[in-house]
Amino acid sequence: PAAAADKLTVVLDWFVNPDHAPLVVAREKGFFEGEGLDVELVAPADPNDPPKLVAAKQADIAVSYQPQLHLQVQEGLPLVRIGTLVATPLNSLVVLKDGPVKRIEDLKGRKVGFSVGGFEDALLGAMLARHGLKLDDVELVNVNFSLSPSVIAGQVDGVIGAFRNFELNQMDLAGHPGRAFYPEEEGVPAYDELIYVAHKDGLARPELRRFLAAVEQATLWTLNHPDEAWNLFKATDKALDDELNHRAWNATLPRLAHSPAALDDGRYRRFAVFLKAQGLLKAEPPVASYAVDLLAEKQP
Amino acid sequence: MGVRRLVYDGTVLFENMRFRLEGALWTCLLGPSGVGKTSLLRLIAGLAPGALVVTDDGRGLEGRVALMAQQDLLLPWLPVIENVILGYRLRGTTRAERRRLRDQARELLARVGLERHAEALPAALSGGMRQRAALARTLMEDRPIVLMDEPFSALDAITRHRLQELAAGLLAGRTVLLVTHNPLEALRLGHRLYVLSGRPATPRGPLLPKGPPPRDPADQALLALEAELLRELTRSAALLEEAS
Amino acid sequence: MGVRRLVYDGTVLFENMRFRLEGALWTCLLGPSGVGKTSLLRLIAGLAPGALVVTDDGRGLEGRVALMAQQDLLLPWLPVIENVILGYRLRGTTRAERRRLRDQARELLARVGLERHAEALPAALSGGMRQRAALARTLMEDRPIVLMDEPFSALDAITRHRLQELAAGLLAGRTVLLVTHNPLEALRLGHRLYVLSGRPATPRGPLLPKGPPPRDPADQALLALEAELLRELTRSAALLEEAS
Amino acid sequence: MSRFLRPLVTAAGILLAWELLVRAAGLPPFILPGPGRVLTALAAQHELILRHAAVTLSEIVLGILLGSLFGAASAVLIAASRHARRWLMPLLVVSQALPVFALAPLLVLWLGYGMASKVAMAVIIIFFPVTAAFLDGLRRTEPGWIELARVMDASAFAILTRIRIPAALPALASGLRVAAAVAPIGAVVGEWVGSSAGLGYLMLHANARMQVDLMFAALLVLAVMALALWLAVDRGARAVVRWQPETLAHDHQG
Amino acid sequence: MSRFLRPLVTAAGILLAWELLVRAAGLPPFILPGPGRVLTALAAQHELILRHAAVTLSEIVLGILLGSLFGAASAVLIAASRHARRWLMPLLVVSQALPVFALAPLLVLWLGYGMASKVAMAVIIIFFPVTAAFLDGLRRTEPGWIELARVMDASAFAILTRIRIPAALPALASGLRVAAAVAPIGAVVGEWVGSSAGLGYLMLHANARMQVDLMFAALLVLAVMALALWLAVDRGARAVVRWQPETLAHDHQG
Ligand SMILES: Nc1ncnc2c1ncn2[C@@H]1O[C@H](COP(=O)(O)OP(=O)(O)OP(=O)(O)O)[C@@H](O)[C@H]1O
Ligand SMILES: Nc1ncnc2c1ncn2[C@@H]1O[C@H](COP(=O)(O)OP(=O)(O)OP(=O)(O)O)[C@@H](O)[C@H]1O
Ligand SMILES: [Mg+2]
Ligand SMILES: [Mg+2]
Repeated sequence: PAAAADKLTVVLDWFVNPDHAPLVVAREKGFFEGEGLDVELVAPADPNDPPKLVAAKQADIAVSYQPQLHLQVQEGLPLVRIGTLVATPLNSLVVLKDGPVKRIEDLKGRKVGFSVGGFEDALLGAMLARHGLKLDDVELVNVNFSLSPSVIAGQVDGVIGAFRNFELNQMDLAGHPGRAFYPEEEGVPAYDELIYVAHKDGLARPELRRFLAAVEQATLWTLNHPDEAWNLFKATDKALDDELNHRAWNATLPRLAHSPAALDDGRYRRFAVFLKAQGLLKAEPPVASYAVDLLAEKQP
Repeated sequence: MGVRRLVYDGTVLFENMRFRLEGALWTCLLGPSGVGKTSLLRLIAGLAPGALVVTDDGRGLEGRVALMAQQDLLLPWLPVIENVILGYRLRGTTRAERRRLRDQARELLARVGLERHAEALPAALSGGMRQRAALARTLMEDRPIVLMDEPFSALDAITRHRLQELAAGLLAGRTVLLVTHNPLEALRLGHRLYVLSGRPATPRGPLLPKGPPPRDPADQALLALEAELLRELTRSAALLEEAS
Repeated sequence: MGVRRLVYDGTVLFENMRFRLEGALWTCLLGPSGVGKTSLLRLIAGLAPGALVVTDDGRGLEGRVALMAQQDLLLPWLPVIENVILGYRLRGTTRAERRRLRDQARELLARVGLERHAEALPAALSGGMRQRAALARTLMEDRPIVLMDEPFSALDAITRHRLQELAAGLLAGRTVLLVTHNPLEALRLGHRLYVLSGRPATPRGPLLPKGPPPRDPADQALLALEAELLRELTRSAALLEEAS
Repeated sequence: MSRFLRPLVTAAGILLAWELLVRAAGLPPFILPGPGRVLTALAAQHELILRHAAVTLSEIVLGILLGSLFGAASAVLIAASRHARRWLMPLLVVSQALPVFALAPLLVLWLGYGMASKVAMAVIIIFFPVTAAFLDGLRRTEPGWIELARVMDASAFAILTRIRIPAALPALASGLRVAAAVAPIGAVVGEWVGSSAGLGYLMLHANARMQVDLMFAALLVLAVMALALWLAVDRGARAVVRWQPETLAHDHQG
Repeated sequence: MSRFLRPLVTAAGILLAWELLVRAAGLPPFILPGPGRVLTALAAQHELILRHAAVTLSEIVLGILLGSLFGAASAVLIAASRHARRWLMPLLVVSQALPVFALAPLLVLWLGYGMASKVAMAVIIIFFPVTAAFLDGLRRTEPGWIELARVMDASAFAILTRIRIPAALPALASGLRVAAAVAPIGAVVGEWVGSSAGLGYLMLHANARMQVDLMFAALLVLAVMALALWLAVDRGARAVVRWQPETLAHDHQG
């Protein structure tokens, strides 16, 4: 009965999109209800707000990015990763398939667009270093609102920060297929693109565990019934019902964390080391202080 | 009252000048254009600094002065009648009182020949009509001390004559300072006539026409005084000439 | 000229009215406040629609009229002297020509007694001084047809007398329409005197004072005319009364 | 030309100019689609767009109401007291320099995710032109009127409310015109504070998904709202200050 | 109090109020850091901030110059011709409703990633208050002056340039004040069009990296710039229209 359900506010990283499949499905299929949760999904326009809001106890859970988590923790935000939504990087360096850039080396002296995310320079720097280039061998331009248009229109030769499940399909549909270079293949340690973070002080709350359980159910159900899930998903907002979202949906499913609560702390340590090497982190706090597997500990 | 000094960009208008308004009498102030009549009026009204105004009863002038400036200063967004009761609107009145005041104002407007324009906006009035509205506003104030700067200048001979009577009647027994350019007007209405002259300016006079105002300008005695007044004015004009 | 009709919110000011300005003569227009003098002036100047102005030589009035309105209309951001040559500034002049014009203007200002205020802004002038500046601006225009609406109303007797002379001199031989409230002024300066009366208004007259202006008001013949003029004005005022 | 036909002709003319621009500059549709494509998208998605438009419209209306109110009030306050002028004015000026992403978390923290925080953001954008214009009007009251009022023993308050403020209404009106013009963008920016509805949201979303036609369809609707609002305020303002003479002949006609 | 001490005292007062607000509301530093933290960040990173500030400052100055120019010009154009009024005005109004992300690609396409596109965006934001205020001023010329000029056979052009425009300068001034206040945000928004320098960019970047102290340090600098600019324009404007009487006693003093 929803009346007795515990209220839970989840701030997404951005407007609802196929990345959020498990959350939407869990809500639509009633998995949250089943766990006695009344979950409200809030969609901000600025991906930087959700962690702040959780840290300020304005929301219970935020969808954020692993790389940002490291920085947030360093800046003193009382946040802890409690689960994973998308278990691979989505971020990638994209160029025109039939453009002049065939290999990363070809970027030398060219323009690379990015949309301020905070650590594009770090990613790109690592990828370039792999091929004997330095950051100042390329010209970085902030193209904010128009990643794919700027590369399609040839205003830049490549963009970093493009999501492989979206921008690639987007360019395909626009008739200008792109080629992606994947950070994890170019010297950047693999990381979780999308994670769930909660406030340090609230970790004992049982709602969080029930939330993760519901999300896991939803993920598996989605994997088992992809088309049903898609119909369910697109029905929630007419704006979502188009070719691009459908393709993105299919491109995203395999990347969903099949075991959302599970924590691979090696992955977090490695990435912390990487960020430190890039000069973005001053220290490497113990992973346990900012990432946990709530379901691992035995229930109190 | 006394003025320490009033200086406008370099020109000293008044210096240690004293000027007395006799209570309950009409004082008329004449003088060549630009000599300082309006400035003196403003000093008395407390609109320009530098004047020391002393009253016989020792009380201040607040709440006792009505001023009719050289410009009509009608508020363009208020109908004539509201402009007439402006003083009361500004000081605040009850709705009932205001209704009473409007009737009073309408009567006054009738007497200055504007009854049919009570509801018109000032923009719809002719120059003389605006001046009459301003006069009505001043009389409406019903103050013991009344300062008027050329209140009839935009009126034709007949209307002016009628309004002079009106003012003389309503303001009988008040302390009035009337700035005017018209010697006959001064002789007709004033008890004490001064000519402001020189730079720094001093009021010369007073001339004291006989008999109670309003007087008949045709009167011989007055004509004599008029000649004197004109002489005085000519001298004063000449003085101002050489001063500038 | 002829006016088909001029209506201001319901009141018919003029209806099929004809009025002729004799060339090279001063026509004076009197009449009670609010009868329509200014409106008539504006009609002639082409500032209000409804008038049909015909000239003897058949040419239009463009470029031949100078107007002095009831308000001085000095531009507050221009020094007096620039206000005086405003017409030329608006029509465009070479820098050299402008220098010449300024000298001319300065001379004119001297004659209206404002030489020392040539560089002052209008805000620094007294009412009468502003009017004199406006007069200088009008005379500066040097046009064959001159329309003046109470040009001397804010001036003291002496100054007014001097400026009447000045105007009479400078505008001798021009076609002048002078709206005035002062019968003596009309008698002193005008060749043809009309009294505007009634509603709709018609010009009554003309009275034709003898001799070349400026005349001496003391003259007996004039005094007779004055009496007549006053009678006419009284009638006209009465008419306007009952009209409203 | 009838005053009803007129705007239509103008609109048609502008659409035409738009089409020509797109063709002449050879703009790719993912940067600026022609009116044809946009109108098609509008027709296809109209109920989606209208649903979001309704939200934005209410934000706009609320924004301009509160904005004008707050703007006028602060102007009067500043005109009334030099302390207000000294302490409040700097804050108002600085408020115009704050970017949305710096304010958003604060607003959400204080006002939550609902309408309130969005409208607050819109108000911050809308009020300033009103304050500035009205304040200037309050400053420029004809001195003669003030002096007259002083001689009439009017209190400073009476002078403010019965002379300064009415005399400054034309200035207020011109402030309101600007406010009307910036209100739509104010609402859109407000929606960035966090919302899942409204044209601002729709456009941002469509833009990120390269549904450029949809984005411009939404923008077209927003533009129409902006124009309508501006015209309404313009008419209204003029009606209020009728006593203020206007001297541009063609302003009197539609 | 000396006119040099005054602003300092005000500034101190405002910083204090800020500190109190933060404490009273118990705001976490990652939402609104107190002045202490911000000033520390400012001190620590000053050359970084100043480098970006220089960029933004030049954008602001360019933006307000071009914006005022364009704004005044369009106002005059509209006042001069009813055609301009009919065709141009709607475009100007709509221009205020265009969100940056819709315009950005166009601007970049036409003007590239240089200064030009940012300044263009800033100008679009800055010019409108100038146009609106100046246009209203041009409309309200004292009719008597126009009539006098007509009788003097002044051309429409002469009336515009020698009477309407000078008479409307006070209105232009109040438009410029608003322009000065919105210029900084205009520059910041301009930087979203795509740049890798300037306070706007720095703030975005710091925000993304959760360096909230740095973000607010940059914001503080922006705010100071905004105030300085506004004061300068305010003084300047008043000097230009000296003939316009002001009747708020305390406006004459600093
Ligand atoms: N703009 C206007 N709107 C409405 N009525 C007007 C307007 N201007 C003048 N009137 C009316 O027209 C009549 C004549 O006005 P006009 O100014 O011509 O009078 P006048 O003879 O010049 O009076 P005065 O001697 O007082 O200047 C007046 O009754 C006035 O109310
Ligand atoms: N605001 C001002 N600034 C500078 N000078 C001024 C100002 N007001 C008046 N004056 C000067 O003071 C002198 C007297 O002005 P005032 O108005 O008192 O003359 P007036 O006697 O009233 O003249 P009029 O009969 O023409 O009204 C004039 O020479 C004028 O130039
Ligand atoms: Mg005077
Ligand atoms: Mg008149």
